Amino acid sequence: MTNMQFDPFVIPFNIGLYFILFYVVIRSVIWFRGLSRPDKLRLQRGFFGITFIKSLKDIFLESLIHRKILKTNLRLGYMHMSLAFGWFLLILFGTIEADIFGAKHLNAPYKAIFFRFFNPEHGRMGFEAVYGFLMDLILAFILSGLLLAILKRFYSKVVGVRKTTRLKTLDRIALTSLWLIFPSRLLAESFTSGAFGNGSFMTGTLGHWLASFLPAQELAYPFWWLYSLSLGTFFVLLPITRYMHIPTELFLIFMRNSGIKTDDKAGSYSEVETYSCSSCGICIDACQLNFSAGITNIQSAYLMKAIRNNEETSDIAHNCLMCGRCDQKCPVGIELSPIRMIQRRAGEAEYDFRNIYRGYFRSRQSVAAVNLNGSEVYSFLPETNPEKADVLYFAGCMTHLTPTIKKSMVKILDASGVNYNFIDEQGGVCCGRPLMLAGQDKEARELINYNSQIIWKSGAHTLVTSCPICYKVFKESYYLDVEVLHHTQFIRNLIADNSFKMRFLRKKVVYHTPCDLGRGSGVYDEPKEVLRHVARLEKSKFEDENSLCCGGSLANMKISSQKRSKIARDAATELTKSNPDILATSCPLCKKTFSKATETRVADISEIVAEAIIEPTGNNITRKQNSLSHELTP
Amino acid sequence: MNLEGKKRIWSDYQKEIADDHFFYVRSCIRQSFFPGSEQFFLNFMRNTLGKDVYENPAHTTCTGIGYHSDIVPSSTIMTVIARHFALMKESGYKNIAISCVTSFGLYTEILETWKHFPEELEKTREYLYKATGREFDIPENVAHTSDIIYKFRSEIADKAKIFLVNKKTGEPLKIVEHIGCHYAKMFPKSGVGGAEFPNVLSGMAEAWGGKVIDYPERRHCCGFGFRQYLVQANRGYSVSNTAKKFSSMEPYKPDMVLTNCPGCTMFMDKWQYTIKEMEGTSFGENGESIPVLTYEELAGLVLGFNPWDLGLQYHMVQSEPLLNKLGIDFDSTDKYKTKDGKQMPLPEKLINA
Amino acid sequence: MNWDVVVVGGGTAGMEASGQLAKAGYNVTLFEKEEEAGGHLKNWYHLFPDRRDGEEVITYLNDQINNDNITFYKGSRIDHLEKNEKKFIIKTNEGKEMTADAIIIATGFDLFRSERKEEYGYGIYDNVITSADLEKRFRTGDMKMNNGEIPRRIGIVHCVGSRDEKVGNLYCSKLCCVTAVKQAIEISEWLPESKVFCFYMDIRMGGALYEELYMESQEKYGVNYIRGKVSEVGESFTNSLIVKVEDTLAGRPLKMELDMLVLMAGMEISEGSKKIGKALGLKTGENRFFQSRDNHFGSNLSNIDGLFYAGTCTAPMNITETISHARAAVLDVMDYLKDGRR
Amino acid sequence: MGKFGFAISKGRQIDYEANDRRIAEYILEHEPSFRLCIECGGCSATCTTGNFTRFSLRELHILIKRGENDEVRKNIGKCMLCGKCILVCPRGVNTRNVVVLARQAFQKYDEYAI
Repeated sequence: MTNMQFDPFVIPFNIGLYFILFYVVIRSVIWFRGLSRPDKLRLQRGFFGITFIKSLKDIFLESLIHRKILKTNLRLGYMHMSLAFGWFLLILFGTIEADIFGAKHLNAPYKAIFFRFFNPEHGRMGFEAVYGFLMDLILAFILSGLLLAILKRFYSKVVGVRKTTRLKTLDRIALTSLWLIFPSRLLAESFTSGAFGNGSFMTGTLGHWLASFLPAQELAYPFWWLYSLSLGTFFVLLPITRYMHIPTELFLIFMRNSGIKTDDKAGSYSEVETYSCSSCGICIDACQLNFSAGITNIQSAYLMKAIRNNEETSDIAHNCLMCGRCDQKCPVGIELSPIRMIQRRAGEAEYDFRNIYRGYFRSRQSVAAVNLNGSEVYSFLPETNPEKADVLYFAGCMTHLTPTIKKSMVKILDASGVNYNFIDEQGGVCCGRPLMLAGQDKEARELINYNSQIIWKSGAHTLVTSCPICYKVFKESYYLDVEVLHHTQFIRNLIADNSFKMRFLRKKVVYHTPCDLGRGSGVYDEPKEVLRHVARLEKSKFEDENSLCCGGSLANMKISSQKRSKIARDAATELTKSNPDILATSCPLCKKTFSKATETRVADISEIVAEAIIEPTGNNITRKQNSLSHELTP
Repeated sequence: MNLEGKKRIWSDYQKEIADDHFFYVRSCIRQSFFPGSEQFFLNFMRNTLGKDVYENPAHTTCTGIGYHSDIVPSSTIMTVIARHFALMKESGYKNIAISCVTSFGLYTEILETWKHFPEELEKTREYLYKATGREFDIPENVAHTSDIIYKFRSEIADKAKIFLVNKKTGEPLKIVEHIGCHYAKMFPKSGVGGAEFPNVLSGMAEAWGGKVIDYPERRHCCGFGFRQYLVQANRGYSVSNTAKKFSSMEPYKPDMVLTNCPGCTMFMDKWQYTIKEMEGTSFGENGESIPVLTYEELAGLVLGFNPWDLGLQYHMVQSEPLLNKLGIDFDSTDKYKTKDGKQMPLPEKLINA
Repeated sequence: MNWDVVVVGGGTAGMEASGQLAKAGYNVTLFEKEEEAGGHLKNWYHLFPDRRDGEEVITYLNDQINNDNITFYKGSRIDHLEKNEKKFIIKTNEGKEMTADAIIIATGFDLFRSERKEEYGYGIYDNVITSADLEKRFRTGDMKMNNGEIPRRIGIVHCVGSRDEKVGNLYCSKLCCVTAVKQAIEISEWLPESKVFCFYMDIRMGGALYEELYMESQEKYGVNYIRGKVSEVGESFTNSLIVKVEDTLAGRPLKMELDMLVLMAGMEISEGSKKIGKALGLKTGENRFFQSRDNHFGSNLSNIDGLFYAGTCTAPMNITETISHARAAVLDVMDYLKDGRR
Repeated sequence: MGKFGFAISKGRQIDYEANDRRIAEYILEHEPSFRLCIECGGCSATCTTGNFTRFSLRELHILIKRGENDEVRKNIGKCMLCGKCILVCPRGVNTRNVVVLARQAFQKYDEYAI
């Protein structure tokens, strides 16, 4: 038959394809221009040299193979892989096929996509047949994934996801068209094959069978139309649906590999991240608010969606424990918590970060409070002159509600013989993180100023805190030239240069990693090291990155006390499955939250250590102030 | 507002008021600021009702103001009051008629004290004797002069020349009655109708055809408050209380305020001027202020006395609007003339005139 | 054994006591001044804390006294009562005369007459009612104001006639707080659109499940609680009620307009009790209720042998306590009359 | 002042009718546990800010409910949101959210937002 190389049915596909290509180019330009200058440079550098290779590798592994999803959930991974990788292969080999076997070489894309329509006689025997077999194989691969996807929609357990994301109408249309693409291709090719009596193991067999009782010749054409239409629709809808994540993720990988990080304010990078979310739902599974508290509409996937649709996000943004479990698990590697923080900051007064920074270092010693935007909320705070000391101990607000930790730390510090100063013994000023978590950075800055001044004046070289919340903010948002340690790290060091003797307690201990210390600040090993010194440390199902949140988190503004307790009870039950003697933690808030959620004794590491310390004879207290008063503290 | 309920309460607080032979003690404030009132009382009791009301020239202030501003100790004031009783005994009277509510409050308070602490009574007898050689008896009947006018309110109604009715509209006059705090708030039993819903003034107003209005701050103090007004810097508290009272009665559009206490008359009258000066607010209808009258002055008007003989012109808030409503014809030219027709200097600022 | 026991007062305590005595085989004569037994309980719509219908308890009590050993005299008052060494001699207003071996006084309480708190204007202002009036309204379901409109804002004043030196009652009537909470909830159910404000000095939620009810009233019904004793009530230009109170927790005086005010009338020993007490010279305590011989193990014993107390003539009690107290009185009677000894 | 040598003093009375309670309603709508406060003062006792200056969440809570917003506007910002109050509250009131919501409410309704 005549080999005419065009047919109207390819128009929808072409429109779609060129539209999306055009769109992606424009969008990427906008995104690039939206980057801050340093980020622009980073990205440019990222395009050359080793990072580029790495990015390609990542794109192959993550965007096509979906390695991370495969790791966490095989079936879900397979689904994504078959669709993404399969389609990629189909296009790749399709193009090659068209270029090799086509009438002329280097064809317009549609000729590859609709190869069989334009070359119905192709693929009867020999290498052509083998190639046809390969193409059928790929199609089958995709269809298998598609089957899973469809099942997931109607019965999400199939792929092992508890919750599946809810869709908006456009998403639905896009989804349907996506679903239609491959079946319609299958049928189109099958009918064509049936009509021409060729085709490989799938298209051929199916086509043959269909032709046996259907007019294949007539039926092929409409299915080619359908195939082209569904492709076209899908492409056109892509930008306004969640499927935008497919092209966007490529940018994300490049940007990330070039070393760009999420900023405090919304920007290109956070936007790219937001659009890279495929709503796979892994974050929903990871979220304790979902599986303990039954709050199912605030998880990161929904936040991303709300941002994409310019919906009101404040309620979603503030209803989160900020435990960071989803960050850890996100297969696309989106910095979910930082993005949530951006949403929390939204609506709060703008402020200039950098001039505060200078404000600190211009006059470090003549400590004049840096006044932000002219307004001071905490002007009532008194001028203080702390005693000079080498080590500062900052218990933190929460620790004042768990006096045992306070007392234990004082005992440890005394035993260690370091020259220290308990700066907030009479109750200090909040570290500022709670305000930051509420999005009120400006106010937080004032407290950070105030505390920094105390720390500078004391001339100490080390700052020890008992509260991971404080620890995180001291590390990240204070401009200090002192070494900031959580007390677990401090104790680890003390043990290392055996500052005091300890007896081994015959106790079975399970350690709960506090969110802000673990995922939040990457301190995983020191606490456990300390525990191994004094007790028998047991593993739980939730270690390190996978550790649970106690539910007490200050980050959640919205959650009710009942739901907090529910999360605490569930977490405690998991952690105490092995009936340990002690459920150890290293956060006063975790301790307080767990204490009322379990029968097992809950203790902070400092308490356990203090218990194990063998009092040196002739206790040498070098502590400067209140060397006795701490004995009197409750 | 349920009248039956009020009547039930009033029936619980019917006080014994003597019928004749009164020993009259004056009020420092009233005799100097509203002289017409006491004059009317004596005149009315003696000449109209032919009662025996005796005034002893030797009688003095009760020192109440000194007492309430912490200058006069209680033993002193007890002795002063004992002296009045002595004068009464000497002139052969057993019923005391007290013109001032502050005094009345003190008399009742002291008598109550003596009842509960007889030793105080004995001490007082001793002090008085040592100081003056006088002796005294506890009076048989203690009445405020408003009690007495209340007692004879129907007699006045019988002789009434005009009734408290707005001549133009024919509506009864809207009257705010304000009872001095010391009249019954300390000892409800000592007041006609008790402390919460006193009847002494409302009784008169209604007997003479007026309509008493009940407004939220009815019980509130007039703003007098000894310490508050004696110290200039504190007067703001005093005025603010008066303002509170008036702004609460304002929506009811009262035609006048009727009082039985020198302090209340004085401050509800004069502070209206002060408030007008300071904040430009006046509480009566169409920019006027509300006339404040003593029960004697009102009784006088009802009996058809000349307003200027009753001394209404000596108020800060002038009564012309009220007089017009009542359809009393008065001659503005002899408003400030002496008895023998000499023209007195005219006051600078007059409200309502 | 055929002892005659007379029970004076056909309220909760009297009925329960008679019932128990009759079951034990004594000949009981029960006197009730009104035409119907049941006492104050008759007027109560729902009971706290479970808000069961008062009728149910009345029904139980009626079954109790529906017993052949009980002779029940309605509408008869005790005119004369004396004890000559062993027996009590009783004369009633209908001229009935009889003797008894033991007597149970269950003459109960009267509600504080709220008129006595003049400043609240009960009987003077429209729409100032008492807790008892409100219970009647619940029965009829008529929650309207005098002008036929629905009250949008309702105030509840705790401690009316209790804990108040000015009316000579220093004691706490104990039940008003929880009654207030219960009624606040019921008002909110009748009138979901309206707001309820409780003015209290202390919230005393002593009984089982009281605190839970209190919390429920806040959580489910949004009842507002203002700590402060209402000092006076006035009427506004628009005839709404104006209450003055110090919001003691804000440390500021507060003025508020209300459509309706409910006074939580306290409990006082009943007139009937007083009369009998005078006649027999029964000891009364500072609170003017009958003084038991011992607060801990003799709360049913009077200062006269053979005469026992049951229920609220000795102190404010709720239904549960009253019934237990009545049963305890019966035990004391049995003990007093056991094996012929008196 | 002027010629009289004194000024008419402002009353301290809370006028429930005159006051604007939208702030309270906003908070109640978004944080129902706000209703559960029984004014025990636990929050104020443990308060980090209260340690340095006159700041009582308990009192502010009342003032919000009465519509005395000026006081609240002046003071609510002093809170450091440290969250100790949540841990001591016997009625499980989500105190921190109350503070945050108050700020929001002021920004929403108030011309002099904090």
